[in-house]
Amino acid sequence: MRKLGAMAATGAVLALTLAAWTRQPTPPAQGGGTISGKVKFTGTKPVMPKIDMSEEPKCKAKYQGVPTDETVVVNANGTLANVFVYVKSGLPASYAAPAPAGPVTLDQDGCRYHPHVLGIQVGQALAIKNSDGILHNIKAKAKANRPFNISQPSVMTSNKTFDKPEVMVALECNVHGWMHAWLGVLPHPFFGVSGADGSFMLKGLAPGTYTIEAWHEKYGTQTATVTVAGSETKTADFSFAGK
Amino acid sequence: MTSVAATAHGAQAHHDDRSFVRKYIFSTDHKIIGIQFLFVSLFFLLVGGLLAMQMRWQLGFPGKPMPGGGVLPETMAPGGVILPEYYIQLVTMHGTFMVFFAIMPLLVGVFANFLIPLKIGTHDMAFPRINMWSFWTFLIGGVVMLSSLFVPDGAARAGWTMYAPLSARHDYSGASIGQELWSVSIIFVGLSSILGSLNYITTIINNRAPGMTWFRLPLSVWSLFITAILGLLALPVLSGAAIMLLFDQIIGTHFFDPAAGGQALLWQHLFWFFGHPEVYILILPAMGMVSDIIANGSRKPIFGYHSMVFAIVAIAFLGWIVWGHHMFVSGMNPTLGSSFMVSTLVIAVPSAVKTFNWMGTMWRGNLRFHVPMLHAVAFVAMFVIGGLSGIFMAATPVDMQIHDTYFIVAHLHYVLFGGSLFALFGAITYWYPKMFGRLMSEPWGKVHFWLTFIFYNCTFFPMHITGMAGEMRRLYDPNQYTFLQPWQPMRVFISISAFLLFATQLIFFVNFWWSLWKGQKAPQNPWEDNGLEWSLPSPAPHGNWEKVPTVYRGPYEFSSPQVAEDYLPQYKKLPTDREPARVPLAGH
Amino acid sequence: MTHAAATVDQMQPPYPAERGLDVYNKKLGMWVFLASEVMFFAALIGTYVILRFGATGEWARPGIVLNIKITAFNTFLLICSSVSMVKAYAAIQDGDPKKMRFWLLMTILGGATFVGIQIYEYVHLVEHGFVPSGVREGSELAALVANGTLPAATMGLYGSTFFTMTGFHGFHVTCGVISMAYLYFTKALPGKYSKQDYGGIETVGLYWHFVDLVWIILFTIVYLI
Amino acid sequence: MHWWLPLKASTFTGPIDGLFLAILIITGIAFVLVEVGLIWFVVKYRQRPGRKAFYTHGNTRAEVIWTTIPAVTMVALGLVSNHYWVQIKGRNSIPPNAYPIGIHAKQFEWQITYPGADGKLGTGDDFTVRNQLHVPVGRPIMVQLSSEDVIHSFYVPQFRVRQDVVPGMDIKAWFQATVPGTYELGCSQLCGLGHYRMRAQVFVQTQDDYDAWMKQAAQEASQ
Repeated sequence: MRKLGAMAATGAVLALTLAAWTRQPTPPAQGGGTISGKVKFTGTKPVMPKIDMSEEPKCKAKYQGVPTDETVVVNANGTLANVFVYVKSGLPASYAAPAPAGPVTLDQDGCRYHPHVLGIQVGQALAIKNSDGILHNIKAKAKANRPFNISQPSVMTSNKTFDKPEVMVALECNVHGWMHAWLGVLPHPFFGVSGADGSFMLKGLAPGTYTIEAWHEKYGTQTATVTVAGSETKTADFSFAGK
Repeated sequence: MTSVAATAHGAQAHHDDRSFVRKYIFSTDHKIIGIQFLFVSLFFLLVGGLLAMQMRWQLGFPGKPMPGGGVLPETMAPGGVILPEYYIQLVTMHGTFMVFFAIMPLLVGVFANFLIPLKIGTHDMAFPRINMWSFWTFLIGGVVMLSSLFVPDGAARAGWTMYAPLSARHDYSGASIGQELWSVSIIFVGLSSILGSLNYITTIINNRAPGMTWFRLPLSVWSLFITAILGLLALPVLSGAAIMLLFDQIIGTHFFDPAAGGQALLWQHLFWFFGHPEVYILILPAMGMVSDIIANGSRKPIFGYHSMVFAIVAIAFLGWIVWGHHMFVSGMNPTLGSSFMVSTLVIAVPSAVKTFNWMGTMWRGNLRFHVPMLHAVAFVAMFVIGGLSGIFMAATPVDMQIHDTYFIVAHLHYVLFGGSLFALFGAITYWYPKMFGRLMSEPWGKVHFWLTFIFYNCTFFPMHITGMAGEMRRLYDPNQYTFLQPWQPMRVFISISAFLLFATQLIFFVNFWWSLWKGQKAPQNPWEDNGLEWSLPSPAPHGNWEKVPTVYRGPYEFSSPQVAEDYLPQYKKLPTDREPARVPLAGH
Repeated sequence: MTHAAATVDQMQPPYPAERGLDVYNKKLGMWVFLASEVMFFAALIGTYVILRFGATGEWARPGIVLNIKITAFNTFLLICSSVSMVKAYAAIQDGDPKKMRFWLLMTILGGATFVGIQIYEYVHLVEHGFVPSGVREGSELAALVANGTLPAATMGLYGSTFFTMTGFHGFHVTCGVISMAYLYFTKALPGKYSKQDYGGIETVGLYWHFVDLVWIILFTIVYLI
Repeated sequence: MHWWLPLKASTFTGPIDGLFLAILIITGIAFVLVEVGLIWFVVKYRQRPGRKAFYTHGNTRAEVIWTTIPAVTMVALGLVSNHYWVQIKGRNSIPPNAYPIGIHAKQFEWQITYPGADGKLGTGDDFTVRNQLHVPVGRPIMVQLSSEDVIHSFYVPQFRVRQDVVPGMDIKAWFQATVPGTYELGCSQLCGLGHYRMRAQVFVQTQDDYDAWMKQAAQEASQ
C-alpha cells in the first residue's frame, strides 16, 4: 500500500513537473480522488458593520447600497463562504509539488480584496492588483514567511511569492482599515475556499488517508479525516455555528 | 637631539620610499587621510543629491514616470514611477547621507585632518594610526549605508531622525534589513568620529608650534577644536542610542517600543541630545573657515577675534541645553518647553555676534573677490537667513504652526546648504592648491558660484512660503490635501530650480577633477595668506616641515602698517620680534 | 640617538612644541577618550534610569532574578585588579620591571576571571529564562511572573537594560584584558618598559580604573537598588 | 493661493499670527541691515589698486552694542512667547468646560470617538467615526490623543494647533474653532508609507448642526 502510494506520488510529481514545464496553469495531477463538501452555517447570522467609504468616492461609486464588512459572509442557502479548506496532513513525506507557473490574483477593487480568502502554493506568484487607482498598501503579517508591507498608489500589479507553508497569512490595508484578506500558503495544490454556494472541492488526491482542516477567520478551525481510494469523490461537510 | 630628529624627518619628506599602498591607501599622513575623506564624502554628496533629485521629481510631477527611472527595480519605482515606500526611503537616505556622510566628513573629516597640523605647525596628528582608522571606519559605515539601499525591502524608512517606534519595529515601517543596517552604519560613523575627535583635541592641545599660543590659533582651528569636543561628547550618545535601536530590532529588547513598556520619547531625547550639538558640528567649522577666508579676502584682521572665539565656545556650550526645541509639540512637559525656548533664543546671540564681526571685518577692507571669498560672503548672507528663520521656530507658539512643515525644511537647508556647503565650496577652492599643487579654474568657479547662488535661492526660499501655508514634510504627494493643491505650481518651480541646482554642481565636480591634472600650477602662497600652511610648497610634502616654523603673531595680520605688502605671515620674523619662550618638555 | 629618539617618540612629538598641558599625547588621548566613554555609559545608564523610574509598573527586586553574591565577589575581584594595576604602575615607576610584570599579569588574570564569571552568570540567567527581551515563555522565571513574584509589565525593560548595560561593560573589560595582554607580551615581557618609559602602562591603567569605576556604579544601580 | 499663514479659524490664530508677524518684523530689520550692509560693503570696499585696508582688530564698544541688542531682544521675545505658550499648551491651559473628543491614531487613519449625548467620554453612549472630526464652533474642544502604533501628529493648519500623538502616552490638547466650515486634519509626523494619506475631514458646525449630526451619527453607529 505504502509502495503504491509512493508510486502514485512519484507519478504525481512527474505529472506536476511536466505540467509546470508545459506551463499549464490547470491543476497538475489529473485523475485521482476528490474531496468535496459544503460548509454549513447554523445559529444566528451576525450583523456585519457597514463600511463608510465616503472618503473614497471612487470606491463608493462601485456599490449600490452601503457595503458591509466581510468577516462573516453567510450565503443565501445557509452556508458559510470564505472558509479555507485544505489538506493538513496525510501526504507522503516525499511529496513535492513544483509551483504552478500561473499567478494567483488578489484584486483590490472597490476598496475590498477579491477574493477575501485565497490559497496559494509555495513559490507560486501572487499577483496583487490595484484596480481602484487610489493608494492601497498591502501589509502581509507573515510569521513563517518574510513579512512585507508594500504600497500601490495607482492602478498597478505587484508580484510576491512565499517560501514556506503558512496558514494563514493575514493581509491588510492600513489606509482603509476595513480591508482584510487571508492567504493560505501550502506546499501542495490540495486546497479550496467555500464559495457563494458554500461548497469546496479538493481534486487530484492520490489514494490515502488525509486530515483536512477548515479554517474561518472568526470561527476558528475544524478538522476531518477522509480516506480516498482510486478516483472516487468523497464528501466531507463542515458546520460552523454563529456565536 | 632636535636637529638630528629634524634631519630624520627631512629625509622622510624628500626620499619618500613608502609603497603606493602605504602612501595613498593605508596612509597615516593626515593630508592623505583628509584627501581620502574629501573624495569619499564628495561621492556621498553626489549620492545625497541624486536622492534629493528623485524626491523633487515626485513632488513636482507626482505619479509621472521619472526620466531614467526605468533602471530602478520594481520594488522602488515600477515603470519609473516612485512608490511611497521608496519615497520615504529617499527622504531618510537623503538626510542621512547629507548629514553623516557628506557635510560632517567634509567639514570635519577633510578639514580637521588637513588643516589642524598644517595650521598649528606640527608634522602630523598625535595618533596617525588612529587617524587612519577613523577614515576606514567611516568608509565602512558609508559602504554599509549605501548597501542598505539594495537589500530586500530597501533602506531605512523612518526619516534621518529615526523616530521610534516606527524605526524600532519592522512591522510598523515595512523595512527590515535596511533599518538594521542604518543602525550598524551609524555605530561605525560614531566610532569614526570619536577616533577623529580625540586625535584633533590631543593634537591641538599638545602639538602646537613654538609661539602658537591659544589666541594665535586661526579661527578655523578654534572652531575645529570646539567641534571636536562636541563630536567627542555627542557621538557616543548617538552610538549608544543606535545600539539600543539595533537591539530592539534584532534581539528583541524593548527600549523604544511602548507596546512592551518602552518609551517612544526616550529615542527623541537621546537623538536630539546628540542631534543639537551635531547641528553645530555641521556649522562651526564652516564658520571658522569662512572667518579665515573673509579676513584674507578683505585684507583686514578679523574684527573682534576674541569675541569670535568666545562666540564659538558659547554656541558650543549652549548647544548642549537646547535639544528640547526639536520636541516642543512632542508631548514633552510644556514647562520644559519654556526653558528650552529661552536657551534656544539666547543661542542666537553668539551667532549674531559672529555675523556682525564678519561684516566688521569687511568694513573698510580692500575686498578681493576670489572664488573662496565669493562663497564666504554668500555664506554670511545665507546663514543670516537660516539663522533668522530659526527664531520663528524657537518661539514655542509659532512652532506649533510651522513645526514639521517645509518652513523647517527651508530653515535647515539655508543653514546646511547656504551655510555649510557654500563654506565648503569656498574652503575646497581655497585649500585645493595646498592639497594638490594646482589651482581650480577661477572662471568656472565663478560660473558655478553664481548659478548655485541663484538656483539655490529659487529652490529653498519658496519652501518658507509653502511651509507657512501648512505643507507638511515628508509627504509623498501633498496634493492629497485640498489646501495644498493650489501650491502645486510652486512645487514644480522648486523642483525645476532643484534640477538646475544639481546640474550646476556638476560644474564644480568637473572643475575639481579637471584641475587635478590640468589646473594651473599653484605657487606657494596663492592667496597671500598668513597661515603656517602657506610656508610650505604646494602640495605640502609628507611630514610637512623639516623644522616646524616659529610663530610670531596672530593669523590675521593683514594690511599691517609694519610691512609694505598687505599681509604678514605668522611665521615671518620681523626685526622687532622676539623668539617665543619655550615651555620645557613634559618630563616623567 | 636613534634609540633615544624611539623611546621619546613613544610619548612625545619629535619636536618641542609649546604645550597646553603637561601631559604626554597618549595619556591626554586616553583622558579625552574616557570623556567620550563617560558619555556613552551616561546614555546607557540614563536610559536605564528613565525607563526604570518612568515605568508605570513596579521594577523587579534584584535578588529574585540575579545572583547578587556571585556578582559581589566579581565586583571585589575587579576592585582588586584595579589595585594590582596600581601596584604594577608603582613598580615600574620605581624601576622594577619584574614586579611590574607580576602585577600586570595579576590584573590580566583578574579581568579575565571577571569576564569568565560574567559569562557564567549570563548562561545561568538565560537558562532560568532571563533574556534581553524579558522572560522566556515556559521557563522557571515565567512561573514567577505568573504567580506575581515578578512584575510582568516591566520584565521586558529589565531584561533590555540589564543585558545592554552589563554586556557593554563586559565588552569594555574584554577590550581592556586584550590590550593589557597585548602590552604584556609585546612590551612588558621583552622588557621595553623602564623607569623612563612606562606610558603604555599608565594609559591602559587609566582605562582600567575607568572600567572599574563604571562597574561600581552599575553594580550599585543594577544589583543593589 | 494665500501667501501667508492659512485662514484664521481658531482662537490661537490671534496670538500665534501676531507673534509670527512680530518675529518677522524683528528678523526683517536684522535681515535688511545685514544684507544691505553686505551689498554696500561689497560695492564700496571692493579692491582698488594702491589702497590698503584699514588696520583694526575690532572695537569693543561696537561689539558690546551688537551683543546686547540681540540679547535683550531675544530675552524679551522669549518672555512674550512664553506668555502665550502657557495659555496654549501650558499644563493648566485646558479650559475646564472643554468638550472632550477622543482621537485614536493608527496607521493610517484617525478614529474619532465622540462623547455622545451625555458629553462625557468613557460612557456607554460613546461612538467612533473614522476620519471625520466634527466640532461645534465657539466652544473649547479638548482632544484626548492616543496612538495604536507609531508617533503621529495631530495638525489642523487653520487652527494653528499641532500635537504629536505618542504611543504609550495620553496627551490632551485643546483648541476653539471660530469659523464654521470644512478643514483638513493631517498627520505631520512621518508614520510610515501611507503617511501622506493619513488625512481626516474637520467639520466646524454650529452647536445645533453639531447636535443634529451627532444624533444621527450615534444612531447609525449603534445599528
